[in-house]
Amino acid sequence: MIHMEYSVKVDAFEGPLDLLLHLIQGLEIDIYDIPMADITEQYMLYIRAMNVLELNVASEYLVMAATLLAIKSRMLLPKHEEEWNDDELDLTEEDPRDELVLRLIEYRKYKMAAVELKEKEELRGSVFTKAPLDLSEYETQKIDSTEGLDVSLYDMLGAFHKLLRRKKLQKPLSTRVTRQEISIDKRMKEIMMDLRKNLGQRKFQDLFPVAEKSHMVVSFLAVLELMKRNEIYVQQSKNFSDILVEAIEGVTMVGQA
Amino acid sequence: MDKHEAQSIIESLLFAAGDEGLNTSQLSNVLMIGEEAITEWMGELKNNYISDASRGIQIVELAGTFQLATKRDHANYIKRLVESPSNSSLSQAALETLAIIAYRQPITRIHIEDIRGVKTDRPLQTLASKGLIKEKGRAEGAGRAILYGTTDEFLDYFGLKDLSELPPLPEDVKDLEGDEETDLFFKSLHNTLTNE
Amino acid sequence: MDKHEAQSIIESLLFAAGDEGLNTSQLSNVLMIGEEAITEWMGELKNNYISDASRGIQIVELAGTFQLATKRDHANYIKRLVESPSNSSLSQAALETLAIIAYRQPITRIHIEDIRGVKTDRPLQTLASKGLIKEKGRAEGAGRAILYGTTDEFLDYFGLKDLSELPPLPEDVKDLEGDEETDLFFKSLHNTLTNE
Repeated sequence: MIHMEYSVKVDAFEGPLDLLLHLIQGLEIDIYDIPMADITEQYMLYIRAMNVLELNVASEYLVMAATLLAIKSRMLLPKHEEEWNDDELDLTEEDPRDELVLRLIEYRKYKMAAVELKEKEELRGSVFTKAPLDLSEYETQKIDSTEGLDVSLYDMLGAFHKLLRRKKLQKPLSTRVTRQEISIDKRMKEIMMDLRKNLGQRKFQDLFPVAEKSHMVVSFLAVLELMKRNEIYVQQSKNFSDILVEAIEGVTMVGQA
Repeated sequence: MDKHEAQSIIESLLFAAGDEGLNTSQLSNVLMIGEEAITEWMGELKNNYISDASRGIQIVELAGTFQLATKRDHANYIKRLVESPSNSSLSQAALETLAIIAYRQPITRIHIEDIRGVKTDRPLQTLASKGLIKEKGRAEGAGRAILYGTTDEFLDYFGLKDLSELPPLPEDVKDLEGDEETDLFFKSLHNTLTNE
Repeated sequence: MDKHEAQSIIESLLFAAGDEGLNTSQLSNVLMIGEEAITEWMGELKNNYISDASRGIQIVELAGTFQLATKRDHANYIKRLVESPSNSSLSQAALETLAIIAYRQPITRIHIEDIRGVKTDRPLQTLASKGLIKEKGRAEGAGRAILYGTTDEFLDYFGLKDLSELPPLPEDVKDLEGDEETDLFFKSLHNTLTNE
C-alpha cells in the first residue's frame, strides 16, 4: 500500500524541470543565478530519496542529475587563461548554466499557461449547452455517399468528447440502484471459509472470483476489515510477487470449520 | 427569490434538461418552492413566452413534463437551415452517433438515444445513406430492435485497417453508464490485481 | 423583418442547433441578411440576454459559432439536477502538453518533449482521443514527424471563440504557486529522510 501511495504522489512532478523549479522556488533563489552546488545537492537528495522509497526514477531525472553535475564541475574549473584575443573573451565567455536557465524559463511559461487553461476549463464547466435538436422532419434531400464529405477521425472524437461533456439529467432514483448488494459481513465469512478450505492461505487475487464491480469492492472492503480485526494476515515477500493472505488462526481451525 | 430570478432559473433548468424535460416535483425540489406555486408560475411563464414576440422558444407540456421547444412559426427558417447548402460535413449529431456506434457496436437505436439523450432517427438515416453504418442483426427480446454497426466504407473513409485501429477511448470515458466513484476505486483495485 | 422578429428567429435557430452552434455565414444565409448586419445584431443580442435578469440563458461564442448556453450564475441549480459528466478534468501533464501545442502549433512530439523534459506519449494519446488535438501535417526532414495542432473541440472545451482569445503566454513570472499536492509529497519525503 505504501508503495502505491508514493507512486501516486511522485506524479505531482511533471519531470526534472518541474522538480528543479520547485527546488528553486523552495530555496528562494534567483533563477538567473542558480547556486549550482546547492541545487545539485538538493536535487540529488530527492533522487536518492526516490530510490530509498523504491520509486521508479524515470531516466529523465537521471539525465538531469548528470547535467547538473556536469554544470557544477564546469563552474568549479578555473577560468580560462587569458588568451591572446582579450577583446573577444568577455563576449564569448559562456555561463555553463545558460542553457539550463533557458530551458527552465521556457518550461515555466507553459506551466503557467497550463494553470490558466485549467481556470478556463473550470469556468467553461459551469456553463451548460444542449444537444442539437433532431430536425429530421425538415429534411428533404440526402446525399447518398461519402463523396465530398470532409470530416476526419478527430472530428468524430471531438464530437464524442462534446457529447460526454454534456450534462445528463439525473434519472429517477428508483431506476438507479436495483441490483442486489452482498453484505461485507457475508463476504467476510465467505473469505474465512475459503481460507480454511485452502489450508489457511490464498493468493490475494483469488479472493476476487466474481469480475463484477460491486462484488470486487465488497470483497476488498471485507479483506480490509478482516485485517483490521486481526483475523487475517497479508504479506508480500518482495515487490511484484504474489500477495498472500493468511488466516491468523491458521490450519488449526480446519478441523473446527 | 423574486419572480425574475425564479423565471431565469427555470429557463436555464429547462434548457439544460433538454428533451427529457422536468416535472413539477423536480422543479419544486430544485427551487425549493411548493408544487402548487410552481404550477401557477409555469402557467404564467408559458403565456409570457408565447406573448413575447422576441422569444423564439416556448414552454410545452408533454406527459407531465415541461420542455423548451422552438415556436412553430419559425418552422420555415429551421427548414431553410436544414436545407441550406451545408458545408459538406457531418453534423455534430451524426458524428457523435457515429462515434457511439463505432465504439459500442453492435448497438440499438434506443441505446444510442440513452447515451445521447436525444432522438437519433435523422443521424442514423444520414449515416446509413452515406454507407458508414449498417444493420448488423437484431437484438434479442421482445422488440427485436435493429443492431447497428460500422461498415467497411467507414474504415475506408477514416483510413483504418480494422476497428482495432480506432484510437483507444480515454480511460475516464470507457464506462459510459458507470458510477464514477466505484469506477475510480475499481480501476486502482484492478491495477493492483493485475500488477501482481 | 423587425428586430423582435429577427431576435425570435435567431433564438429558435440557435436552440435547434444546440452545441453544434451556428456561424455568422449560416445565420446570414437563413435570415437573408448580410454578415455585417448579423455580426452587429448578435453583439446587441448577446447584451440583451445578459442584461435581462429574467433570462436564464445567454449567447456564447465557442469555436467560431454562436451557441445558447445557461448563465453561469445558475450553475449550482443545474448541478442539483444533472449527473456530473463522465469525463473528469484534464491531468496536469495533459494541460501542459496542450498549452505547448496551443501556443506553438504546429509542433512535433519531440519538440514538446524537449520543452517539458519528459516523455509525452500518454498525454498526447489522451488529448487525441478526446478530440482536443489533431494531426496538422508532417514535419519536413528525415522522420517526417507528425505535427500536432488544436481542434475546434479544444476551443469549445476551454470556452474560446478562436485561438486569438488564448491568454498571452506568460513571459517571465517570478513566482510559481506551489501546489499542495507537491508540498504534501515533499513533507512525507522529508519525514522519510529524517527517519533514516
